[in-house]
Amino acid sequence: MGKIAILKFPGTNCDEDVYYVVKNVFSLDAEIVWHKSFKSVKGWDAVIIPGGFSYGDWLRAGAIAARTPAIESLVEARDLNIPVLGICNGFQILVEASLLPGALLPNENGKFVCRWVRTVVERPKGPWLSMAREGEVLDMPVAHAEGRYYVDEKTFYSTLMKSPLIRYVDGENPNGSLYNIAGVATEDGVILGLMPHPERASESILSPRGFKAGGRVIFESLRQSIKRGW
Amino acid sequence: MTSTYLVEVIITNKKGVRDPEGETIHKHLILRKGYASVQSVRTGKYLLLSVNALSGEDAIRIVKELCEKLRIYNPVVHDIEVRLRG
Amino acid sequence: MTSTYLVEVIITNKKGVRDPEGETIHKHLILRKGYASVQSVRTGKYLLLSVNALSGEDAIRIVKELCEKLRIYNPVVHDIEVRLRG
Amino acid sequence: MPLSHAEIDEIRNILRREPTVEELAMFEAQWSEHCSYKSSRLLLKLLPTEGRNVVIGPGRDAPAVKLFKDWLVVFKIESHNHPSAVDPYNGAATGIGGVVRDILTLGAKSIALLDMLYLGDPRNPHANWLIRGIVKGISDYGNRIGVPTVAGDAWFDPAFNTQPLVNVACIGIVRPEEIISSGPSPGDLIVIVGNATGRDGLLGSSFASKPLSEDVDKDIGAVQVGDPLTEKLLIDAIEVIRKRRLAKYVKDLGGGGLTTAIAETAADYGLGAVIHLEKLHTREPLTTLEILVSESQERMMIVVEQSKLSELVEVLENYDLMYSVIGFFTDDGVIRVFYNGSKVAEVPAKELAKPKPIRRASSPPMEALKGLKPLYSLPPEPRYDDAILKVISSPNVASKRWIYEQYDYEVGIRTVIKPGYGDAAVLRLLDGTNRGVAVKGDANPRYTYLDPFNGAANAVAECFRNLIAVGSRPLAIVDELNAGNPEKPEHFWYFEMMLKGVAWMAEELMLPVVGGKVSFYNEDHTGRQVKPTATIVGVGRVQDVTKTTTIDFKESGSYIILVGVTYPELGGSEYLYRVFRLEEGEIPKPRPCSELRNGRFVYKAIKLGYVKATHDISVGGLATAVIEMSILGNLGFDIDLEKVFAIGAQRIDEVLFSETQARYILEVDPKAINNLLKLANRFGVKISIIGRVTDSGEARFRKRDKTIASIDLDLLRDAYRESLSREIEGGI
Ligand SMILES: Nc1ncnc2c1ncn2[C@@H]1O[C@H](COP(=O)(O)OP(=O)(O)O)[C@@H](O)[C@H]1O
Ligand SMILES: [Mg+2]
Repeated sequence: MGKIAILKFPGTNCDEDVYYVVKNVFSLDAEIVWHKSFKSVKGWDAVIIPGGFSYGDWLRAGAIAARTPAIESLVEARDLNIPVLGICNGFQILVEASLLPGALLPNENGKFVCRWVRTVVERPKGPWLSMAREGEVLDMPVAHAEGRYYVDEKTFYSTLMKSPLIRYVDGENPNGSLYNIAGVATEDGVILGLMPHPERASESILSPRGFKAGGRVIFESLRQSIKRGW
Repeated sequence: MTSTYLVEVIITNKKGVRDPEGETIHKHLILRKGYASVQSVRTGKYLLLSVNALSGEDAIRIVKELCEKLRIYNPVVHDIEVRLRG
Repeated sequence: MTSTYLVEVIITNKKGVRDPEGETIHKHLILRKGYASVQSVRTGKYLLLSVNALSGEDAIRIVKELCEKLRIYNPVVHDIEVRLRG
Repeated sequence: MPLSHAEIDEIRNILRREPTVEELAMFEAQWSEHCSYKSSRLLLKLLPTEGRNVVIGPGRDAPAVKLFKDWLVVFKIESHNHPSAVDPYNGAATGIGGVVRDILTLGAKSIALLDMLYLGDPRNPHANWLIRGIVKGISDYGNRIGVPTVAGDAWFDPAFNTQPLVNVACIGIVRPEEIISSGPSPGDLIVIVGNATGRDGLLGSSFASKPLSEDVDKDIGAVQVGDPLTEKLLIDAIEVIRKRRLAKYVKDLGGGGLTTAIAETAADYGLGAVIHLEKLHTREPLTTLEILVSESQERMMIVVEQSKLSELVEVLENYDLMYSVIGFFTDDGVIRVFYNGSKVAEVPAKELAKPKPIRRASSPPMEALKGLKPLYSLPPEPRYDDAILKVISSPNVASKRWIYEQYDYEVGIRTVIKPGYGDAAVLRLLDGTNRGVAVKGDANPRYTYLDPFNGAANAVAECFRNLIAVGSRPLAIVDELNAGNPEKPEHFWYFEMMLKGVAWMAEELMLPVVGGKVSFYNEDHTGRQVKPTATIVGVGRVQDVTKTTTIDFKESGSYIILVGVTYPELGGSEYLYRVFRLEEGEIPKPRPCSELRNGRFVYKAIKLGYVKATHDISVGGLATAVIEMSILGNLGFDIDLEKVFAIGAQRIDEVLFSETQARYILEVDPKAINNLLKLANRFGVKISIIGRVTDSGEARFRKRDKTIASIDLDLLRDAYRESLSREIEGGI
C-alpha cells in the first residue's frame, strides 16, 4: 500500500529513471510494473507512465500501448481519483487513449529534438501541481519526435483554458505545438500529461548552465498530495 | 469460402491540420530543384493489409471496422481512406 | 494546355526487406484484438502530389522522374508505386 | 569476397575431403576479412593491450576495464561504413544495434553511445542525403533502445561524398562479480533469441569485405532494417538473465551469423557442437546454407545449463521474445550440423574459427608526399576577423548541435556533462556515490591522410586530452581503423602506418588498446580510397562528477591560461583548408612527453579546484578554443598574443591557428593563480597567462596594444551555432 506504479511497456525506456528519482530523490515508494501484470489502478496511490517508445512508437507514438488492457484499465482512475501522470511517451499514450484531449503530431521540423526548454504553469491544481505557483517557470528538457500538440479551437477555449496547463515560454517551443502547449490535464488536474521530462530535471547536477531543476515541483506536489490530499 | 484480399489504408492529416513534412518536401526539395509544375504535396501513412474475407466488400468492412475500433487513425487529426488494392 | 492531376506515390520496403513496423502493428494490435482474418500488415509512406501536366501520363512521368532524381525513396530498400488518384 | 584457390585447398586439407556447399559457405563467412581479420591480425599484435586495469582484453565480443574496484566499464567500437553508403538510414541504425549487442554479451548495462561520423560535403546532394539518413538512423535506433548518445565526432570532407565512415561505440558498466563469463561446458544448450532469421542478412560480412560495386542493386543481399523494439527487449531480458544468473555465456550473432557465433565460442573453449538447423525460428523458408550464414539483426546466442532452460524460457516469453533451442556443446572440438536428421556439415571448430593470417604488401603512394612538404611559403596573412569567422563557421569546427539534438543524450539520467558543454561526456554511475565515467571519440581524417602514423598518434593524444579536460583519468582506449583495399599495397600502407601510430602513442600514454575493429575496402566505385581514418574512443575514471569541468567561461575577470608550448604547425590545419583551400604540409608533431606532463598537470589543477573551465586545443587552434569557451559562457575575452609562449612562430596565424598538440586553455580565478603557477612549476609545465575573461561582449585578440581581431560575440555565436545547420539544410 501507499505505492506508485510505474508502468512499463515493450519499448518504455524512462521507467528506471522515474523510479530512481521518485524513490531516491523524493523518498516515495514505487514499483516498476510490467504492463502484463498491471490489472487495475485500485490499490495504487498514483500511476506514472514514463517516456520511451512503447511498441517502437509504431503506427503513431503511443497508439499501440493505448490499446492494451493496462491502459484500458486506467479509465477507472478518473472515478477513483487516482493521480495519473504521463511523461513524454506516457503523454502520447494518454492522448491516444482519449484520457486527455487533443493529439500529438510529428514535430514541425520532422526531427527528434533533445533540448532544455522553459515552460510556464497556468492554473496549477491537483496532485501533480498543487505546489506550483501560477505563472511559475519550470525548466525541463524535452526529447521527442512527436510532440506537436494539436487541439481544435473550441476544445482549447472551452476545456483547456479551464484546466491546468503547461506551456513553452514564447520563443522556446521546440516542436511547433499549438498554443505553445507542453502539457495538459483534466480539469481537476488528476490526470496530467506533458512532453518535457520532469525526472530529468529533478537534480541540480543534471541541469545545464542557465537552467534550474524545474521538474521537482511535480514530484514534490505528489508527495504532499499523497500525504494530505490535494 | 473466403479468399485473400489486399486492402489499402491511407491516413492523412485532416484539412486544417498542417502537414509540415509535405510542405518541406514541396518547398525545400521539389520546388528548389525546379519542379515548378508541382502545386502541392501532402504526406500520409500507408498500410496494406492482407485479409481473408468473403468478398471485397467484406474485406473493406472488416478493415474499416478495425480502423475505428483500434483507432488506427486519430479522428481528431486524421482522415482515413480504406480501399481495395486494384 | 495543362490541367491539374493528383498523383499518388506509395513507398514501401521491398519484398524480402523486413517491415518491423507492420509486423508490430499486426502482432501487438490487430491480432491481439482478435482480428484473426488479417494475414499480414505492411506499412509505407504515402505522398499525394498535385501536378500541372499535359495529361495523366505526363503527370506520372514528372513524378516518377522527380522521385528518382530527388531521392524521395531509396531504390536499394524501397519499392515505389506512382499512380493517378482515381 | 569469395574464397581464394589457396584457401579452398586449405579447407580440403583440414577436412581431408571435398567440402559440402554448407561447409564452403561457413568457411567463406568465417574467413571473410570482417570476421577473421586475416589481413590485419599480424599487425594488430603490435598494439599494447595490457595494463593494470584491463580485466578482459581483446578477444571477447567486448573488453572490460576496471573503472573502480566495484565497477567494470565495457566498451566497444564498430564501423558500419558499407551498409551506410547504400542505405544510410538502416546502415547506421543497424550499426548501433550491433555494437550494443556486443556490450550485452558480458551482461553489462549499456549507458552511453558515441557516433564518430566522417561525412561528405553537406552541399553535395548525394552526401547531404547520406548525412541526413545516417543521423536519423542513429537517432531513431539509439533513442528507441533507451541508450543516450552522449558524444561523438563529426567531420565533413568531399572525400567521403559517396563512402562515409560511420563509426559507433557503446559504453556499458557491470559489477565485476556479475559479469557473464563462465563460458560453456559440454552438454550446455544453445538458445538463439530474438528476430527470426531471414534472407535479409545474407553475406553481410562478405559485403563489407569488398569494394562498393558500382551497381548497388547487386548488393541487395546486405540491406537490413533495424528493429530497435526487439533490441530493447533483448536488453531488458538480458538484464534479468544476468541478475538471475541464467546464462553461462552470451554471444551476439553478428558478422558471419550463426556460423561465427558457434565456431568462435566452440574454438575459444576447446569444444564442439551439435546443431539442428530445422529448430531455428525463421521468417521464411530458407536453405541450410542460408540459415548458417544469414546475418539477420537483433539475434543473440545464449548458452544455458539444461536445468535452467525453463527459467530462461519464462523470462524470454515474458518479454515476447522469439527463441529456439538449436543444439548443444560437445567436448570433441567438432561442429556437426544437421538438418532434419541428415548431416550437412562436420568441421573442426578451431580451424574454422581462425584462418591463416595473410601478410599483405605495403608501400607508400606518391600522394603521401603531400604530408612531407614543408610549408616554405605561406599565403599572405589574411584579415583576421574574416579568417576567424571562416574557421568558426567551418562545419568541422562549428557546433554539432544539428546532429546531437536529434539524439536523446539524457535518457538514463546519468549525463552530467552533455554534448557541446565539455570536451568529453561525463556520466554518473548512479550507485549512490558521485563517481562517474568520461567518454569521447576522436579522429582527424586530414591528419591521417597526410601522415597516417603521426595522424593516428595525434588521434590518441586528442582523445587523452579530451578525457583530461573534463577532469577524468584516462584508462583505456579502443580503435577503429578505416582503410582502403588491403590487397593494394599503397592502401595497405596507410593501414599499417595508422596502426603503428596508435600503438606507439598508446604505449607512450600508457593507454592499453583493449579492443578495436578494422574496416577495409573503404573505396569509392572508382577504386579511390576515402581518407584513411583512425578513430579512437577512450574512457576515463571520474572520482566525483560534481568536480568535473566544462568548456564555458564562468566569470568575467578570470585569467585565461594557455598550457603548453606553441609551435608554428599549420600543416594539415583547418585554417589552411578553410581560408586557403590548402590541404598539405607536415601535420603537428605528436609530443607524448608533453602530453603526459601537461595532462597530469591539468588533471591535478582541476582536482585541486583551481580551474573553472577547461578546453583542449585541437582543430582550429588557440583561436577556436577560446572562442568556443567564450560563446558557451556568454562572456567576452581580451587576449594578448604576445604573451603566448611560442617557439619559432613568425606570423600571427602561426599562433592563432597552429594545431600544436598537448595544449589546453584554462580559466582560472585570480585568487588561485599563484597556486596554479606554483603547480606548473612543480610539474615543469610551460604555461602563459594570455588574457582575461571580460563582459564586453567581444572577442578580442591583440598584440600588445595593436588589435589583431575584435569580433562581436553575437556574430560569433551565430556563426558557431548555426553554420552546420545552414550547410545541411541549405544543401539538400
Ligand atoms: N557525431 C556526434 N554525435 C554526438 N555528439 C557529437 C558529434 N560530433 C560532435 N559531438 C559533440 O560536440 C562537441 C564538440 O565535439 P568536437 O568538436 O569533436 O570536440 P573536440 O574537438 O574537443 O574533440 C562534443 O561534446 C562532442 O561530443
Ligand atoms: Mg576537445
